[in-house]
Amino acid sequence: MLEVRNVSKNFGGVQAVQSVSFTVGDNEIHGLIGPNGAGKTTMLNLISGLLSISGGEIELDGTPVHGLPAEQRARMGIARTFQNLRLFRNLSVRRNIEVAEIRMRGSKVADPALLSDAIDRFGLRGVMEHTPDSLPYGQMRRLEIVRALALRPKVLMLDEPAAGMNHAETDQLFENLTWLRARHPCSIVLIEHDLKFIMSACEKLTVMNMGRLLATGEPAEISSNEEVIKAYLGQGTHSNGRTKNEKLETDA
Amino acid sequence: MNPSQRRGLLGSALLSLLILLIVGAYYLWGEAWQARILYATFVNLLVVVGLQVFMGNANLTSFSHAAFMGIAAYAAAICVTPVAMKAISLPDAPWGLNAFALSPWTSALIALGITGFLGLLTGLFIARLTGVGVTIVSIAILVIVHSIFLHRTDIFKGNQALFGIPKVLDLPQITALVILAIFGARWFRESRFGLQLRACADDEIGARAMGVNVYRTRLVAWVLGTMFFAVAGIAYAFFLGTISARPFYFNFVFLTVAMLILGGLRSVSGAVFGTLLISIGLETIRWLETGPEILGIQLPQMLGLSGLMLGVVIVGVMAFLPSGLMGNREIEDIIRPKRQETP
Amino acid sequence: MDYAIQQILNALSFGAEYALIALGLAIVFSIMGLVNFAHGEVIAFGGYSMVIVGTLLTRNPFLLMGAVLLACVLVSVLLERVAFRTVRKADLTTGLLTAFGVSIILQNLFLLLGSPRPIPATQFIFLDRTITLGAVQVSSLQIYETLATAVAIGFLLFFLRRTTLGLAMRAAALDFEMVRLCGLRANRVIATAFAVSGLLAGLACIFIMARRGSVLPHMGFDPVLTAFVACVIGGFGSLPGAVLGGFLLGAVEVAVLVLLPQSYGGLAQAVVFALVALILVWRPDGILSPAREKGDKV
Amino acid sequence: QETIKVGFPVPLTGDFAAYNEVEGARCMAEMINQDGGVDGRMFELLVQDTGADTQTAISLTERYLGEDIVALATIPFSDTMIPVAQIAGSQGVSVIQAQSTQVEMHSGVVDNFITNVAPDPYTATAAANYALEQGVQNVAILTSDEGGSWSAALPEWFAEVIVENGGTLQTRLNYTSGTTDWSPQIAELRGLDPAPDAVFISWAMPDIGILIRQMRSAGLGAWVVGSDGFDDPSLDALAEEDPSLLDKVFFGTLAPAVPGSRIAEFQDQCAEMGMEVNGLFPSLGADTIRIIEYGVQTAGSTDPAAVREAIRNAESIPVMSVEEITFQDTGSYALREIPVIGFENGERVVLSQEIPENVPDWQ
Amino acid sequence: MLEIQDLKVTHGPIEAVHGIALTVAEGACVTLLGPNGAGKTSTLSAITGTARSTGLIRLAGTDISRLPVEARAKRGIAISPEGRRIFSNLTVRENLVMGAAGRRDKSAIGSDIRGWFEQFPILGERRDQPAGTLSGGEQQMLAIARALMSRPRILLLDEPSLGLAPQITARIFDIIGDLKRQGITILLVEQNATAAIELSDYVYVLNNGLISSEGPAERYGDGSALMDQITGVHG
Ligand SMILES: Nc1ncnc2c1ncn2[C@@H]1O[C@H](COP(=O)(O)OP(=O)(O)OP(=O)(O)O)[C@@H](O)[C@H]1O
Ligand SMILES: Nc1ncnc2c1ncn2[C@@H]1O[C@H](COP(=O)(O)OP(=O)(O)OP(=O)(O)O)[C@@H](O)[C@H]1O
Ligand SMILES: [Mg+2]
Ligand SMILES: [Mg+2]
Repeated sequence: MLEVRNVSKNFGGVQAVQSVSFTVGDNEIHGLIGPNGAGKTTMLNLISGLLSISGGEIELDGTPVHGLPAEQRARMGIARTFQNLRLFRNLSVRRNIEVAEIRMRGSKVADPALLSDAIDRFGLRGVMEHTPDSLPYGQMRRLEIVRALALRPKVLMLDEPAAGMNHAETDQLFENLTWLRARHPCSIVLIEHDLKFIMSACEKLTVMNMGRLLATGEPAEISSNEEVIKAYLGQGTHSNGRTKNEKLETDA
Repeated sequence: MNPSQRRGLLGSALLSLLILLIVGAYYLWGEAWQARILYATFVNLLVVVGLQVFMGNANLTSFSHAAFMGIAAYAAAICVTPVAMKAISLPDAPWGLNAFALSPWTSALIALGITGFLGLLTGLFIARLTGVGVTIVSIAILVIVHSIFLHRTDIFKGNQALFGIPKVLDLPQITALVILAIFGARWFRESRFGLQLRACADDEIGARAMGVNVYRTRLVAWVLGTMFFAVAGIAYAFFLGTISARPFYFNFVFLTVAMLILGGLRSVSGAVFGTLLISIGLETIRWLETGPEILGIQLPQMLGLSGLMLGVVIVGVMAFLPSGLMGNREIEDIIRPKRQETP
Repeated sequence: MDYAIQQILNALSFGAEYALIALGLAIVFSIMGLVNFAHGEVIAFGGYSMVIVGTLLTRNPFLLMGAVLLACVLVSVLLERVAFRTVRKADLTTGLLTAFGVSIILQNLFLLLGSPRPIPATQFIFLDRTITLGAVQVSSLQIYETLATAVAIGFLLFFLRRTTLGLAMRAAALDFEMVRLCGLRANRVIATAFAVSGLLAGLACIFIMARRGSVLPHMGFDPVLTAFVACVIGGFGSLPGAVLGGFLLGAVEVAVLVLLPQSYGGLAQAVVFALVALILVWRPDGILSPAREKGDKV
Repeated sequence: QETIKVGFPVPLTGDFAAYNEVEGARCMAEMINQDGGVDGRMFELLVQDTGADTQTAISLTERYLGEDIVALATIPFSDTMIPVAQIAGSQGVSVIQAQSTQVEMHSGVVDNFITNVAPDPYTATAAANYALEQGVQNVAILTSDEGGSWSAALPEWFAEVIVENGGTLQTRLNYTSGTTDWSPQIAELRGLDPAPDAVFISWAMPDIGILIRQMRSAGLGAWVVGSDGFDDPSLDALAEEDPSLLDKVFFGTLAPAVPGSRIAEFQDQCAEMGMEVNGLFPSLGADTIRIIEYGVQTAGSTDPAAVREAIRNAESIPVMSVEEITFQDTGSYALREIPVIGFENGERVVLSQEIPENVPDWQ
Repeated sequence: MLEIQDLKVTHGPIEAVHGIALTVAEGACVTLLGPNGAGKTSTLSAITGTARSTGLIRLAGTDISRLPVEARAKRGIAISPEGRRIFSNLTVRENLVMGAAGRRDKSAIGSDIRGWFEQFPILGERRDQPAGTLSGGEQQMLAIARALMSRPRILLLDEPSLGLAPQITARIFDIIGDLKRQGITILLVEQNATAAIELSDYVYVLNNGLISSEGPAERYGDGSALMDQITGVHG
């Protein structure tokens, strides 16, 4: 269980995150949504330890982690992917995954077959000896997820995993996540702008806006929350039908 | 042992075979004076392979190896030189440095220990830095150590000779050391530290998020690298019998770095090939420079060609083969390419 | 007291020279992330052109100065064209090593075509006259040099912050192709940067020649090494940083020379470099910029 | 007919190429060969560039040893000369160096070493003696660790002689190579009370040119005294600017290379033969050839040991740079007259020439 | 306006586009759809000149396929590229100025920048911050604004809605509509087929480097029929 309490972060004058609290339950898929620049990625950076918090607390299963360096948090089971891909360019796909797995070598790896299954499931088997640069974008994104999985995470945080994917691919990602949860139970924090995906995948949502917590709750509550609609979902006042569509999908 | 480590062993064995072939060729056909050239090449090889450990895996440029080599060479030399000799070569040495002499083994161990300790000490700083910072601090180390060699003439004799070091090592021993070094560097490259370090080199933040302790990984590589330089320094002193501060400075740094990048700094095989190629190339050019007669044609004297060629090699390689001859590949990747698993 | 003022003035003048060279390094670094070790050889090239022009064409010092500046600009642009353009996209290490290679090539060319001995070229020495102000003596050269540095930094800051070409230079450092996509001849942008850096090298060359009155193949190496250090202390790529670093180093160097007991004089350089190393460990991005938290941002 | 082979594994390139003794050696060998050689034996020089690298010098040495050389010469730095001499010694071959003044070559570490010149303390003493004659009392010395004992100890020997004769050593100042701005040191010198009569520095161009100029323009009129490092044609360039800059400059050196001297004459002859020999250091290579010529002639063979024996036992050996030298008392270095050279209207003149008797104890 | 024939695009040894023909009429909005790795980005790169290509590329009647990148930009091609590629060390404002670097009418640049700050107020707030510290979506807005700062004749948009919140996505599509009305020719690459088709006049579907289908936008309805075509999921 991951608990974020009153966490703040400012960069010089910019208040990127202001006293945000939410809890990600065991085995829960928790969506983190909000307009651009709301502070979602920053929140992920704070949890994973790439940024230090300006105030507040972060606990993993009751242990405070906000003082620990990023690598130690990763070893404790906080894994993530990146909005701008951060793969190891000169290492093959196999070794990209190995870097994360190495940490686990000393301890007895629970479920040694997990990775092999994930590699098959995420369609990486055929490109194990390739370097990431030569892969299509979608495959790189999948590699990021499998790599994070090699840490056997307790909390897996995905930053816009479906960006740049078409519907079919997004659907497949959804299936893969479902498979993943069955295969390796863990909490998942999911940042996405694809509302259909978010609404169908997540059990709980936290909405941020301008660094503040706007709402947190079940998808159904959230999608009818006036403030959220105003700040994020939009009210369908735009000239093309796009937003109406989106609404529709949201309700579905 | 995982598959890459198995391939690492294979690759090291192939490289060692190459080294043994060269040494064998010398014993069969070589002339006595070529043993010197071979020995010097192998000393350089030790250094370049050591450079690969840090520079290659971390993709950071460091220039301090000549300093560590010098430290080890002096430490070993001061320990091993007989007291009678030191009375002449180091008459003013403080702390009773000229009043004792140790066996070559003990001296080498002490030299390794001192260099390793200084490696650790500097590593604590270096490992915190990235990019040009590492280069600058490494240059600082080089300059500081050189200044001390020059300044404490009572211990190091500065630019004058510290002589009388017994000749302990010869071609067979250094061949063994080189082979050991190749296995060592290759083992490191394929070890968890090597892999993590290469990951850091590609993306430090990504690596941290994957649980890699960047600081510790760099530190391990740095200290390990200094041990290679230390061995090279000891081998240098134990063969030449005379050392001074002069060879442990920028010229040597340029030469060895050129060797590394010609071969390709990401690969141990590259380090080996680069060293061999540049050594052979320099010998050839040195011969050409003096204006020899080839097929009845008298060539003109072209002094300075070797220095020029060194520069041209560096620039040319960087421009046309930015990752060197070998790039990311090791020798076994060429001889036995990896089989692509079918999906 | 006079003695102290005298030494402070000396420190300023040391600093001005480093700052001038450091600016030349910083501008190339800020534009294409290249640590241009060959900058020193550009300076030396200026010196050799001065010898050639001075013996063949004219001994008029002002025409000669023009020739030196022109030579430095040309060779700097030429180096970009033949050596650095190919490694433009490469990482820091590659660029740094290429520059080293270029520096070695040029030094050896000077050796081969020139001489390992100093070749006299004394036309600029008239710049170096001692001016006595009370009990304090200043060299006119020190004044010129400090002024030149001040003007150069002012001009460069204006140029980089306020002109499109300047902006484009900084942008090209980050994404060369994108600059072209914006409709700018990026090659020309970078060539301009090298020209500016060459101009700065030419200026430094004039001052160095005024002081030493002779050229040597490796005359540029030491000053550039020091300037390089200055750049890093100030935060590589930052122009004000380069200037600040230069002056700081000048001060440290004179202070060490003056304050260290003479029996430790041989360690002066060691002390300077040790200080540098400590500064870097304290502020890895230079004294002007406290370490910035980036998170996953670039 | 057998030839007299001499090996030269020397730096022809790099920072130390200015020592190039091969120039003088080639020219002298050519002269002797044209005169029919040494009893019909011709000189043959084996030359290859080392780029000042010790390892290379050593491997070339081994190579030349395989070609029956009589003697060899290499860069005048002990870190190269000692191992080269040790290896050459194992085959009985001598190292005969034209320019080496470093003292530790004479500490007994090798016994097959001969140098054509006298060690550093001699130059220091000759310079000090002349300074004393000029009434110099208070001296300051500038030292650096970078040139070994030449730049660190030589000034001390100079001061020792001065102090022994009632003078004072006012201060020691430090510098590093490549100094282009001597202002901090000059500020220190200006702070001395009384102002120094002479400043000694054992260093080379271009740095000393700058020092002299800056001292003068700062109003420091003290003598600037130096050693063989001053013996470089590029120092004369200062005279082009202003001959008076060199008025109070002198230095002790290895051999007199002034207009009208034997060396200048030799250089002219070489130029006529189309062989350029520039400066003192390259010219001294000719002495090496003359020494070997003498040895071969006297020994009547090219056996290296016999040749060395002959050289060491000679009462007087005629060489190019001076009329005669001898190794009889010293074994490894030449006792020869040390010239002190100064300037008159920018022209080099020999101020004194003697074999100094009051050399400080250096062994 | 833009006419492409027999275009082949290569990345080193890999050929990503195997010979396609494509036309964008003056003032039209044309959408290029296709699964990941189909070659959409490669096609755009060939048009801007940043990828190696063979074949004919004609802009307003003249063949530009031999021209260097910057010359094409000067002729009125602007792109909001894949991966955004904002100048991370330059401030937001400076990024916009760079967008207008090729423009001759320097006077209007200031007001254009102000215009964009009104369109995207968050950018206005961050105007003096290094663009690299912007959030993903903010960077995307900046990339689009920068492309438009050059006042292009033809605008290439590579997945402009990537990483944008629904509201902003809607705004972007609004803007595209506006631009079209202003007469700017647009070539759009999008994953969001529905929205793209609604905006555009003509649609090309790219699959494995070849055009598998094309036609007027109306023919594709709301794009759901296309979904079956665009399935090329790797793995
Ligand atoms: N290192 C930094 N320095 C300064 N400001 C920053 C930094 N990182 C983020 N910010 C600012 O903080 C705000 C939040 O950024 P963040 O990346 O968390 O947004 P986000 O919610 O992930 O948005 P998006 O959905 O667009 O990715 C942004 O406005 C950004 O400009
Ligand atoms: N720089 C490159 N080097 C090697 N291959 C490349 C490169 N860029 C693209 N490719 C390959 O070319 C093919 C087409 O890529 P392209 O980027 O054009 O696809 P796309 O349609 O834009 O896909 P996406 O929807 O993921 O952006 C892919 O198979 C990709 O792997
Ligand atoms: Mg984000
Ligand atoms: Mg694409």
